[in-house]
Amino acid sequence: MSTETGRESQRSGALVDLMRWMENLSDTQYAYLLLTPVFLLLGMVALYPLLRTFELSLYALSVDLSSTSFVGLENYVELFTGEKNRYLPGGTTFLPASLEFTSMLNSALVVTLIIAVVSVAFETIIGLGQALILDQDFYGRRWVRAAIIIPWAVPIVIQGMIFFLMFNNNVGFATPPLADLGLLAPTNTLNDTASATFIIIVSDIWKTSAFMALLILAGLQSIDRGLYDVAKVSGATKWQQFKLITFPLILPTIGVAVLFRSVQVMRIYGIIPTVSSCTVVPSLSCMVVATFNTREGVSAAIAFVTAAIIGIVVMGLIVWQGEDAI
Amino acid sequence: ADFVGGGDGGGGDGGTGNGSTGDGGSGQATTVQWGFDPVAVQNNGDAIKQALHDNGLSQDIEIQFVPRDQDTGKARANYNRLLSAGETDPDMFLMDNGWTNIFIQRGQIQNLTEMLPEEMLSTVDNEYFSAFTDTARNPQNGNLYGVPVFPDFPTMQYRKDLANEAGYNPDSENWATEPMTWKKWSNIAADIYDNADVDYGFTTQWDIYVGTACCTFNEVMSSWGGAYFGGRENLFGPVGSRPVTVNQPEVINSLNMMRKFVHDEDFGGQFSDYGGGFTPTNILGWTEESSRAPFAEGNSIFHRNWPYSLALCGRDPEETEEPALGEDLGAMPIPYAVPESEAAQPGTGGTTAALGGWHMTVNPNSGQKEAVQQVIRAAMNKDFQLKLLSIQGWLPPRPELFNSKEAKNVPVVGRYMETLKVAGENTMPRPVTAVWSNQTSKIAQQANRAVGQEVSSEQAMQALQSSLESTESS
Amino acid sequence: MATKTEDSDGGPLERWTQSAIQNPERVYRALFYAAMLFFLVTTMFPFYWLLVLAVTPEGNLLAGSFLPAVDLFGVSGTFPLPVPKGFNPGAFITVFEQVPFHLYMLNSFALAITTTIIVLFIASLAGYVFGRLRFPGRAALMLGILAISYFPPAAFVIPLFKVFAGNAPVVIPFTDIGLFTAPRLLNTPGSMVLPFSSLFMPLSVFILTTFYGQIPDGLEDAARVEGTTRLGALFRVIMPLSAPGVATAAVLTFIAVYNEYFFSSIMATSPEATKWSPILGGILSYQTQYTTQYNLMAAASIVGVLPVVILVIVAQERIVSGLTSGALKE
Amino acid sequence: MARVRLEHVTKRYDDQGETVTAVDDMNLDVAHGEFICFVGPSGCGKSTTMETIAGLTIPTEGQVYIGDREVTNLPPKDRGIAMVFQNIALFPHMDVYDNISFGLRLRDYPQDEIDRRVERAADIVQLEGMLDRMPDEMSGGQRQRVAIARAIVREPDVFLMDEPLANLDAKLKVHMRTELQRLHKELDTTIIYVTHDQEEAMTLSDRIAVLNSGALQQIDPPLTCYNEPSNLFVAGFIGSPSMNFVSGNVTENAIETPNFSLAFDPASVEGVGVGDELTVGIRPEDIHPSRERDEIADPSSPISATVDILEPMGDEIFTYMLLGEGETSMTQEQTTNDQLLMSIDPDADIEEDDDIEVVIDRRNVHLFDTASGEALVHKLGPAESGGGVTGSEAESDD
Amino acid sequence: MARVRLEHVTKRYDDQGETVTAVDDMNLDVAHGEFICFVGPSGCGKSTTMETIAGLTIPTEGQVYIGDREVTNLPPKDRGIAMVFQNIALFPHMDVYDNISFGLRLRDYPQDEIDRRVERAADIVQLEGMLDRMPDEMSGGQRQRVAIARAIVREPDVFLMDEPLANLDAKLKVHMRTELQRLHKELDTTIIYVTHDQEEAMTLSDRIAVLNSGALQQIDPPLTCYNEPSNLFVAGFIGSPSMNFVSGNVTENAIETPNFSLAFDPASVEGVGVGDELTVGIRPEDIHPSRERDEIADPSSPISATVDILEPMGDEIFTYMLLGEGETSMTQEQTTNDQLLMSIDPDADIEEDDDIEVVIDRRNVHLFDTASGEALVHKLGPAESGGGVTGSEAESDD
Ligand SMILES: Nc1ncnc2c1ncn2[C@@H]1O[C@H](COP(=O)(O)OP(=O)(O)OP(=O)(O)O)[C@@H](O)[C@H]1O
Ligand SMILES: Nc1ncnc2c1ncn2[C@@H]1O[C@H](COP(=O)(O)OP(=O)(O)OP(=O)(O)O)[C@@H](O)[C@H]1O
Ligand SMILES: [Mg+2]
Ligand SMILES: [Mg+2]
Repeated sequence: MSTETGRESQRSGALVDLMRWMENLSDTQYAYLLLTPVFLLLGMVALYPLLRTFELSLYALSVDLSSTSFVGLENYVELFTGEKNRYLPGGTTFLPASLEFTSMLNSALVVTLIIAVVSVAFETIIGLGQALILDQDFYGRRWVRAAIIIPWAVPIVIQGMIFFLMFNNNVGFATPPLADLGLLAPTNTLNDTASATFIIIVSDIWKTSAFMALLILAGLQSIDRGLYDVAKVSGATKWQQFKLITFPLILPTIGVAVLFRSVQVMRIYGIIPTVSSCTVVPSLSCMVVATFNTREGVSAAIAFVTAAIIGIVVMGLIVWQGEDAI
Repeated sequence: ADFVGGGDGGGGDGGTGNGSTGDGGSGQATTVQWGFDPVAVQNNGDAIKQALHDNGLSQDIEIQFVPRDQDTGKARANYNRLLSAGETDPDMFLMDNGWTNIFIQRGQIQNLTEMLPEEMLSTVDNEYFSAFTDTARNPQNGNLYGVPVFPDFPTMQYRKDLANEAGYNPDSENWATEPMTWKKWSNIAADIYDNADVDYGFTTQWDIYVGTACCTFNEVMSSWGGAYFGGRENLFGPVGSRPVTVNQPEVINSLNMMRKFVHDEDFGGQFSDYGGGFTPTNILGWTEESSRAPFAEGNSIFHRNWPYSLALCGRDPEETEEPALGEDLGAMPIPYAVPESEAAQPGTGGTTAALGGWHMTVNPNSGQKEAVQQVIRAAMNKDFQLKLLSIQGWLPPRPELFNSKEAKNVPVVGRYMETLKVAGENTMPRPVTAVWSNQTSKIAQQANRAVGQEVSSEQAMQALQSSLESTESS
Repeated sequence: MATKTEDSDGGPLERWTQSAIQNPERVYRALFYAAMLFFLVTTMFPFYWLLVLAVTPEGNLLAGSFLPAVDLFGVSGTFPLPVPKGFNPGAFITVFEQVPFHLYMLNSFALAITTTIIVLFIASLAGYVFGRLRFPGRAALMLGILAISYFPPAAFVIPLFKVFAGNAPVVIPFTDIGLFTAPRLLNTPGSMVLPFSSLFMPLSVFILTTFYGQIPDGLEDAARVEGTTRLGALFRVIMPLSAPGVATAAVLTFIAVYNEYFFSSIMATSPEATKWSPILGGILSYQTQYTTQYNLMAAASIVGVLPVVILVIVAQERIVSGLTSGALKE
Repeated sequence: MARVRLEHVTKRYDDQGETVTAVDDMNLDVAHGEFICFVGPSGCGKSTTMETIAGLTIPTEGQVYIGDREVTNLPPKDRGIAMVFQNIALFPHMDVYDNISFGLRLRDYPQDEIDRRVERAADIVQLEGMLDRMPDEMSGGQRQRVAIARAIVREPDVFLMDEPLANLDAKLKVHMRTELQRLHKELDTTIIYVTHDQEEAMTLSDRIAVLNSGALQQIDPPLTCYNEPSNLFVAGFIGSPSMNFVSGNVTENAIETPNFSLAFDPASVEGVGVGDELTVGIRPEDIHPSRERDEIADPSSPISATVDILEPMGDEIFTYMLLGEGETSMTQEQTTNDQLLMSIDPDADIEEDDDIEVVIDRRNVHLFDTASGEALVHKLGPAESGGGVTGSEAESDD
Repeated sequence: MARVRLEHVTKRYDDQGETVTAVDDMNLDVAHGEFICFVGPSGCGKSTTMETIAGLTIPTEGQVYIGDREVTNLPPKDRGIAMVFQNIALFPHMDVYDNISFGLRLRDYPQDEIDRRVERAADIVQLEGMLDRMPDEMSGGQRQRVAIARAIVREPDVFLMDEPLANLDAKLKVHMRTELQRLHKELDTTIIYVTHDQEEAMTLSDRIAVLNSGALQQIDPPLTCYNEPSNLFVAGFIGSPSMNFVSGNVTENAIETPNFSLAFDPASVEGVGVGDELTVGIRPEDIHPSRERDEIADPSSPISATVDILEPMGDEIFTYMLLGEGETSMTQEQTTNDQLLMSIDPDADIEEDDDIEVVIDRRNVHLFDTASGEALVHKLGPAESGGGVTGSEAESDD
């Protein structure tokens, strides 16, 4: 009897039994055991409401708002046939009415996708650049790091206020120079879909590049520095070290960051009404909120369709990034 | 239900543990919770409570104001959620006339015709601004669901000093109570604008937001004899069977007139005898505050806004750090294009002030309707209404009070009671129905696009016509 | 002489170029500082603008340009940088006078810390499972968790509100069969922390999965032989070694909750600090029906952001560089 | 008590469709208190076997017993083992003290007990004064010593050590070896030890287990493995430099190899007949210059050879010799039929390219069945009739 | 061309206030094409020196030259070196092929050239057929071989190898050794090599550099280091088992140690006077049982001893003997004045506890200044007058 075994048995019996029982589970059983808290929480606070909301999406409100009736998938069907467009703000349509530029910009789906693609692309590049800089050792790094992260800490309403006032036509100073460059409409800027979308994208990039930077930085810091020694001796230039060591090793982190940014940005909402309005920049989430108080069924249907569209985009990303992205 | 002592204990179901239910007999204080304007609560909450007690509310009944969200849309969503979750608190609400109707349609609030005694109901019927009260009725059967607390209607505000400099005499010409035509007004505006060193001749709100649909566009259109749904009688429905009348000459003319003001367009001579070009394109992005700021600074001649703007801009510049005009501020009813008699749509024409304001409504789940009724009774007291005018600047819901000495003695706003009374008598409520919230953004967007010269007024109204028709159909 | 002239002819730029060619490190360094400066300016400028707004007196906010006209030696133009119109640092005090802003901040802090702890704990378990175990259904479950974040938050809110109101029983979806009545959670932290935890969970699960998956098996093996359970190895070895990832997940979650408003504005039935309304509820209360006190909102958000910045600076102490260096002899 | 048994343990890995069998039907019985060394070529499954015993790998088939318990599915922490990992696996976020005391702290030992034990372990591995270093501030050997200290501080029933001394210098290795032996005695533990260092295996172990391709080849005391290897693999693997192998044919009274023959009576060994192909194995130290033949009890007849390469090692010289017309080859890697490697004293005066005569110590000649690799004989009987010049017939000793 | 020079190289680390001097004023000149082995105790600065040469560490002081260039501040990639790292450090996200071809791909070699070289390198390290494995699917030895292949595939001017064979079994080690030698010849490169395996150092290197505490102790051909160690440290470090050290006092005609004396003429060595304290060093293989004294050219007088422990190693037996009344000690770790370790043939018939007589080969007796550790003499002159029983006077050879 070694001292060790002696000590083991002194511990309280039930706990030891529990621990032993846990340790003896197979990988699969163990996995499901550890996942129980997640699924309990998600089941209670996410799955249940989603099912209820889905239930809601199968009902339609009568014209006078006083009663609801079961309509099956009609809300979904009508969303795609365009009949629900009347409940959307302004001239917004769900799908583009035609392939013309203006009707594309009236489509919630198209606008959302444009914002998503442009924002995520720029955020990834900028975030990567910021992370690479923060990964260096230099004097005052912690301050630069804090500075780069600040935008992420600004609440969306304030972010909206900052950019709204920057382009506001009373006091804003940013419109004229950018209008001179042809990037923005010189008047009624914030009610011009293209201009407002541009501004919203810029503000989104400003705020969320930090998200990318933070995540990628963490990825960078988890790389075994010894590998760089090998690479250096093998003759890798800085660029090659980045391309062959750093990049592949942070790729999983970038993958997670891009995935989540895509998901987040496809649900973009808060910044839109503060800078412009959902009528001008119709995002999918805007449509959910716009119909939320009056047409719950439609709102629920749009929410589910939004989720499905995001799901498709995510599947696309995963396939594109390769299987082990998951 | 009591929130003060018991934290969240008990809450909705029964609440026997709290001992605060029942009707406040045996000396036990009853607390009535009232969802209320947050700024008013913050600035004058205690004074308002005191005023209620001074006006006959029993000391056994304690008022607790529950500040709502600042944003009226969020407040509405919040009340919607509370009511559909069967919450018993708050017992009563302050509801925007812009959406009270929706709660009525959904049957979410207490029918006061069934709850209040006849004597109170008839007071409302007889003494209140009827157009305003109508926004708290069920249009189908006329039942009352809310008692007006204060109405809100805009005026055309202006720099009296600049008018005087340009050789006009507002006082003697009776601008304050005598509505003028848009033609006359625009020529005056253009004239003063040419003579004054200001950037803007006229500031108003024409952003893509609910205010354009409910109010600024609605006023201009009505003053041209136009209407969204074929005149006043169709304002509150019936949805689906009323006509949509935006693609009509009078509506298009009203938009063209705005374009004249902004861009100095002539439309083949139709507006050649109007003044124009004195209004900035900025109005396309302006809401109340952004349009008021230049005016308050003295950088604009005319400004369309609500009474709060009178209260702020009319302050003595010596006594406030913020920009103000003091006695230089004048007010007049909103100009018009066609008199009521010539209006194409029934009930329109003449000077028109959009109608805003708030009602008090009752939570049907409330367990203490007796006490609620007492609160309403106290709040309907004229003295209370005058008190609100003086401490909070809220206009009384009774026209008669506009003439009262007390009203006229209220600082700043008191000076403009005459004008406000004219406005109050010529209000145009927004057409609040079940589909109104789907319509506002469509209206605002097209109005904005037309005045922004993105499309012609005809095109804009044609587009609006068809999208409104689709929202009207079931 | 000739060489000398050539030298001076070249000027500093040419000389710098010359030395740069000989010593590319200097070019890297220069590029590096240029890039850093660029990022600093672009990220800090809007924040500077926020500061300008905060100290500008309220009445001046919406009138007149923030770009002052300058008249220098006869050349007139506008100064290209916005500067405050007037100076009123009092806004930073007013924010506390007008509403109990500190209470809103405390609420946000409490909510954010609680949520972060819950999320880190539960997501760590999931991250361990997904990152280090192979089992059937793994990919599907991960996608399932991810799918939660596809939904606009509005999709959760109504049913949750009804449940947390505790007035009516929770029913089985698609039926009217009531199960039980949940305790009333409205206006308590519970009604906010629960949804926050589940909505911000997926991100943390994914981050931690990635980081935990990268810790070499050898270290977990060593810990287990030393006497930890598998869970013990997670919390004693894998988690500390993933410190950069864990800290990042924590910071992201904390900030997200700290600034969250959608759920909290609903679960707090009115925007009062006593009903656990968070910091944004406080900031938004500077808006009134018609007026918006942008200066107070700006000041309040600066005040609100500062703790987060401090947190980040403190947290990065924990983000120690290259922790796995030399972990294994491979 | 801490007897360790493996029964039919097999471990397979799936490597992109292909199956790699790391351990193949291993049966092993280690007595309590025994010191067993695993040796075998790289990749033969030593580490995998250790991991199976430790519980880090669940065998695909078979059972593991420690003491009286079956532990096949028991978690590592409940097996009463401590392990030194081949890849060292220090916790990079802990300093040396924390690394060493990790297991003790987990078990809530009192602080002074922990301090005492850590100090002692640090002392044994000569790391005093480095207790507050972080792993990445240490040299390779220092890290390895921390790993050893982390294991010994625990005083478990069974030690598993996977090449624990690989990064240490000769001197320290000798020191550590002694300390391990002392620990083994003191703690009365079972030790299973992987090493590729023959000297280590020889000096430390009670028995050596020779593995190849996941299968156990021989498990015997060190000298038995050295002197009586059970097959060609073990014979070639144990001993450095390696045994010389020459293929030969059995004739009536001798084994004929291409370049020499050894007197042999086929009848003396069961299963060997005239005409069989055998492999003759002779260790380098069993070949001697002819002038030493008197000192050898049973020398073979002299064989002439040419010295190809001399490799002085300090205390001995490896002499590569070519037989017949063999090609020059500068390696000792794979002796062919034409090459012999002889190990001689450093003061023998032999030069490269010398033509010399050597004799073989017949008492240490091994014969293997070429086809199966099985060992047939570890010692030739006294030569009755010599092929070529016959040496004096000595009596067989032992 | 690829001469490597270190001039006054010093490297210090700051470890929480304390300064660790890893390399201390190192001067080294490695000729083009030379094969140098660094040996020394764990933590003595071998790896750090290698890193300085590779450019991974910038020395605190001093200069590094490769070829004719000063490279002290040059990045590693411009130094024309390849390195095998002690910690192996394979890229975890690349398979074996990609790991090995890494350096070639960086230099844009044509694909078929890369394939050819990778194949060849994989062949050398015996990893054919594993090219598509990932590092975490391989055994310790296999990983190390990948690391070696990654370096040799590059064919650089200078190879730096930090314990490249530490995890390989004896057989593979021998194979790798031969391959390295072949490469060294073929590529005509300079190789700097760290090992703790004496056999490796002996067989591979042109010169051995012995380091201790960051300072160079001796740099000489292997046999010189073995036979003529420049100081006590080198003498004790080189050779396994280690040299016996016995302290002694110089008398008029002998060195008196506590248990025996050796005839010695103090006048024959400069700087040694009667009464001086010296340390006598004798390697285990230079002690012989008395019966072999005839074979020794210049034996000492016999010394009686008791056999304490026999440690059979297969090809030799380590015999621990006690002199005088020495205490039993079962280690060879630190021989005291009362202990001697002798290495004998495995067939010598000596048993534990036997009382025996041994003689010392005077030609290989080393004397060191006890105080400074400096070597004085590596061979005693012919004994003119014996202390005790004197052996026959032989002439000194060479
Ligand atoms: N980053 C560091 N900080 C502090 N001390 C260090 C650091 N790196 C190495 N050292 C110390 O420097 C000394 C030399 O280390 P080095 O790695 O060169 O030894 P080595 O000769 O290679 O040893 P080994 O044979 O054990 O690998 C050691 O004592 C080590 O502890
Ligand atoms: N995860 C894995 N996937 C596929 N094959 C594996 C894996 N792990 C080990 N192997 C293979 O199993 C065999 C046995 O490996 P093991 O580590 O037990 O060897 P070893 O005897 O310890 O060798 P070494 O002396 O080189 O450390 C090797 O051929 C190895 O390539
Ligand atoms: Mg191994
Ligand atoms: Mg080293």
